[in-house]
Amino acid sequence: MSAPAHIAPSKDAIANRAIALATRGLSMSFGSLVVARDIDLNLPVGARYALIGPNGAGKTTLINMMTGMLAPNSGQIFLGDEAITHLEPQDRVRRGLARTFQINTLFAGLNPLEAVTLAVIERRGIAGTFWQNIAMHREAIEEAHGILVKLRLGDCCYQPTRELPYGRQRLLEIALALATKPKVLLLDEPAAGVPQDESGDIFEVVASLSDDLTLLFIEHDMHVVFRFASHIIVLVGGAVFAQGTPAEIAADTGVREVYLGKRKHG
Amino acid sequence: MKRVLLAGATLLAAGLMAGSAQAQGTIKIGVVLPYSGQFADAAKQVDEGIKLYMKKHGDTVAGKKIEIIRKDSGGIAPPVAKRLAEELIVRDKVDILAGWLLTPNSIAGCGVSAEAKKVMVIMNAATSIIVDKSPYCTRTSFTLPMVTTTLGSWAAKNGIKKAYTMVSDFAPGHDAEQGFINGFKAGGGEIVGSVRMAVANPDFSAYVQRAKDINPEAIFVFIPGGAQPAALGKAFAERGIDPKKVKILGTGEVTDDSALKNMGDSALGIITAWPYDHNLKNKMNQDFVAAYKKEFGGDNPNFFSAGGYDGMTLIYEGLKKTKGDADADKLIAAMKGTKWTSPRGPMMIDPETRDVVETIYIRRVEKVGGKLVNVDFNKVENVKDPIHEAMKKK
Amino acid sequence: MLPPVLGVLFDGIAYGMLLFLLSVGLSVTLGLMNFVNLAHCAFAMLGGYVTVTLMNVLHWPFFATLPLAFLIAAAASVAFERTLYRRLYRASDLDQVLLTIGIAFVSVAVAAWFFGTTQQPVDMPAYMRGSFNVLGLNIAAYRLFLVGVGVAVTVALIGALEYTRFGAQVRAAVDNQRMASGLGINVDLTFAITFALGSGLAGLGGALAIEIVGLDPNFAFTYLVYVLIIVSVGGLGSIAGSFAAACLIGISDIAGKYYVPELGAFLIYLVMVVVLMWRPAGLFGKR
Amino acid sequence: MPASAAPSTPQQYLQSLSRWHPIEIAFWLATLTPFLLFPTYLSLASQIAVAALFALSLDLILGYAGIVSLGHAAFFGIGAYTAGLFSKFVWGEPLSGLLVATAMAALVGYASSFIVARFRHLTLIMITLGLGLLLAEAANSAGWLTGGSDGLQGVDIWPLLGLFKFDLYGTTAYAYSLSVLFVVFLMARRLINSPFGLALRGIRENWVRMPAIGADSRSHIRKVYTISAGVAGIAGAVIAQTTSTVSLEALSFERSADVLVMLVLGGAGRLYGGLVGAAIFMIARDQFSGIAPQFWYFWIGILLIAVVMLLPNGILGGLSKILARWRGR
Repeated sequence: MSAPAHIAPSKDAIANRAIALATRGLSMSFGSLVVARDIDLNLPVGARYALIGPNGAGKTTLINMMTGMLAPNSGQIFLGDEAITHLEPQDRVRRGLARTFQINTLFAGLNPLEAVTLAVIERRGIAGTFWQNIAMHREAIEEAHGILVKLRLGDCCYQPTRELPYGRQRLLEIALALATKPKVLLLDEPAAGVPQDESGDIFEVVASLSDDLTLLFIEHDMHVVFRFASHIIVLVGGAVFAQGTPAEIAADTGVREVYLGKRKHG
Repeated sequence: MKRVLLAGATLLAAGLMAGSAQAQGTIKIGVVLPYSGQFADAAKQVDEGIKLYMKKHGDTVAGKKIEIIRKDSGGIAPPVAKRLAEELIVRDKVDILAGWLLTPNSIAGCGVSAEAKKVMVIMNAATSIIVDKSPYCTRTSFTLPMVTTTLGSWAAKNGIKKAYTMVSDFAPGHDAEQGFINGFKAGGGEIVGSVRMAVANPDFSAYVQRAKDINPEAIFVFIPGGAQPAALGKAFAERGIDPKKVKILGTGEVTDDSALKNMGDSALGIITAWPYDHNLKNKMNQDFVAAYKKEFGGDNPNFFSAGGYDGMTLIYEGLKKTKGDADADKLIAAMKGTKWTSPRGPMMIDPETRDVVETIYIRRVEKVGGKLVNVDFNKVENVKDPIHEAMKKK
Repeated sequence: MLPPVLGVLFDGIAYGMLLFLLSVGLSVTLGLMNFVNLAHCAFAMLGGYVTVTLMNVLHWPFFATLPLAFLIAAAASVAFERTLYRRLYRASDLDQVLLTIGIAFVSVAVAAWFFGTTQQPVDMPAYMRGSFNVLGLNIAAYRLFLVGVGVAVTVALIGALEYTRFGAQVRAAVDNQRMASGLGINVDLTFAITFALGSGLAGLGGALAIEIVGLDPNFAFTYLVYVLIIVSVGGLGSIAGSFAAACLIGISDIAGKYYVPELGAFLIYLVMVVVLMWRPAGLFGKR
Repeated sequence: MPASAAPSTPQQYLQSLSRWHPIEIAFWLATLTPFLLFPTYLSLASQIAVAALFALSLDLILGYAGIVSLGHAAFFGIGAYTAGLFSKFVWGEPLSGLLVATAMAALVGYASSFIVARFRHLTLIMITLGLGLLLAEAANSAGWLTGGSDGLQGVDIWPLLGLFKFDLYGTTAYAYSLSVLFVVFLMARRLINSPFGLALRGIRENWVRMPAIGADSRSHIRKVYTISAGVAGIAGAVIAQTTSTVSLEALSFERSADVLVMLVLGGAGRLYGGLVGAAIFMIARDQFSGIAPQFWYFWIGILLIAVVMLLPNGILGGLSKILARWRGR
């Protein structure tokens, strides 16, 4: 299905803003299963994009391709003006493209302070220093602590990660990504598995992030999506089915039929 | 951790006390052998040689009580062997170091013998140079070149013109190969090919096939004792190399009792050179074999046991001459030139080199009374280590 | 007349089958159950001693002892599995290594205690000792027999593990214990049987190996490296992989010793390193 | 532990983690006791120190970065042969020999780290094993250099600092190995508490997450592998110098396997794990083989089985768990 999306991106909204992350013709398949079909996206600086679509639509795969954990069969990825299609994952992170994971991918034996400090020292390029005590690097430690406080993890930052409540672990996912000082942050279901009454807290944190940060998040809860997203991308069968403002998406009959009408996700 | 250390400490302290409670009239002999691991069987046989001698001749000589302290070096491990030798001297206060199955361990032991001024009796390790490493070191086994050079010249003298050699690719193999080639060429023989075989090698078929392709008149083999001789013998049989047609020449390990049992009739006709076999027909040996079998459950003694037995003979004879004085200078002086009769025949310690001088027997595997035995049909007397002989000439 | 290279191939495959029979059991336990059993060769050694004892003490014929070598090794392994191994199914690999090395140490000492440190003799029937000539090639009877057993074991195992209900149960139990027991699979029993199968095969391999490599108490360690090589080169849990790896290693070892004996000692390790660098999961590995 | 420390700032908290514990000080004081209490056990103590050093080097890669190696003896052997050859062909001064041996082992470690960093799990174990065995075979073949299976001849080590001869009692040997062990331990301790140490723990805890926080795990692994190889080389050099012997056994599979057993026995991933494991293994072996030279395998085996069953994650891992439970009550 290479037909144009039902709704063209509202050009005036993004025309005068620089593009933070873009993809061109991104395609990938596992054998006969097509997981990405000619995906073209433009994420302007500071945008809050939601990526929605039914299970198996290829949302996580798209994030994996953007961050370099999967290699697309064809197409290109740009971070700002730079083509990053063939960079290693860590090199993309260093250029400002960070992500979180749908399933907690944390350092179980480290405590949040150690984990976030690790991310900070990696960014600062001092992680190879083996002749100094880590406590010498006060700025890095205080930066890490600052991130934890901001994400409301300050009171449990000395507790081993594996002992933290699940909701706290989800926040730590975000804290680790923020410690890399990203320009673009890809959040893969940040509130996955969190009870509904707590998931609001996580998105409050997300919403409070700096305006310069470009966000793309995957989320199933439409209330959350409509509340926090400035733009929505609908992915179906590995292709962009529609994209636009929440109002435009809500009004779109195609989306309603194909996606919203059929599936109401809780 | 502390508690563990303390527990260890008490254990160790107990050991110390035992060590210092030394009777005046005792001579202690520290025996270092690889009692565990790959060479455990050989070590056991050397040890049984020691035990049998002491059983027969009592544990006192020249008015001194002989006490044996055994240490396990656990395979090839020179640092361990050296440490054990040091501990035997500083902690157990031994007067003589003995045992020594493996060359690298023996060389490490020699360092201790030289520094501590203690006589060291090598009961097996067969590399020529070992005895040069300490002025107090002597040997009652044999050296590989003694055996293989003798075999090489015997082969050349007895109508074999062309031979192929197969040896394990490690230092003793190289010594054996060189010894055979020296003896064989000196007698006018020609080497038509050589192969060095991987040391860790469960399957000989490829090497044997190579030898067979060349179809030599004779094949000389050297491999370490243990599992390999049987495997090699079987490979010969399997490839249809008949020792009656192609002469297979080797050292005694190849036709050791346990190897013969595994090879079966395919071993018939293999010719080996060796300083000892339980089949030797002298009265002393027959008594030795009978006593050994009685004592240790039916197996025949072999060259390991003979090395241990004669090592003890040398120690006893030396102590008799010094009247029980184990001072290294006196004892080694007494041991030099010592002659005695062993189950393997007349023996002597070369006064110049401190190395052993003995008879090398040429034997052929034959069936006697339904059993495979090494029947000696020729011998060379008073064989000295050819490497030391060559060094003397220089 | 056939060219000698065929003879080399045959000898290589026969040697490979020896390695295969020793290691296939580990492929089952390590590959399917994810249990690092470094005592594998201790069970092989047990099989060897069963055969030697039956032959030398009770004068059984060689072939009659083989089923017992399998059964006794399997039975002994179940005893260990029930008492020790099962407690470590979820422990770290390193703890499994420590336990099984400990068991191997004990087995060496116990074997030395009961059987002494000497090489154990086996008296093969005469027709197994010889060889016959096929168009100029020298085919050793025992090696032909080894190839036969190797192929039979491969076919039987692939059949049992991939095409039977038991095989499906094993795979289910390994993938997800909780779900498997939810489906009514007796996970405990399945694991015990799988383990017994792996160790029984080791026992059989040990019994068959004596004729070529001999048997002494150090057996539990001597062949461990070879066994690990076959399993890793073949790919974890793949019977066909182990078979292919054994052939590859056997042929390259024999061919190396025959054509370039200078490399004789290196080749087996070189082949392993090269294969693993090319295919890190092994020839037939999935992960 | 963290809660009880109650630090006022995050920096002070991290500082407190690397503070010396009284037990540590007691441990190092205890290592001096053999000089006074067991003067005839100094040779053994020296070899325990070397084994501890070797186990510490393996701990750096296995315990802290999760890289299991069954070929670590390669670097031990390179250190031993370099030190031996240096004394034979250059001079016998031990400290310079130690430095050269360390550099050589680290250099080879660096070269092989490019291979090692590409693999994980069983493949990694088998590749390290294969490379180790290849090196051992090469050393056997290169008899002209190494002396082959007879061992290297002509190793001649001068007195330490020109004053202290390596004597029969092992006094100099133990003083030397213990000092080297202590200095290397201090460096390892610093490394573990450094930013790099934190990155290594990150690799061990979650290999997948590391690239997502911008970390290049492979370059970390190359670095720690090089360091670990250098430390293994130090251990090999010390054994060569204190015993004046070098043989193929230094490169053997058994040595690689033994050090792994010692480390796991003591507790991998703990600075003292290798030290405690080496001490217990070697003392137990010495005592058991004193009782029954032929059957000490049995008792060592029982010891290993008992430790796994009673103290999972090694002696230190198990003890700390028991201690934590006891405190929690």
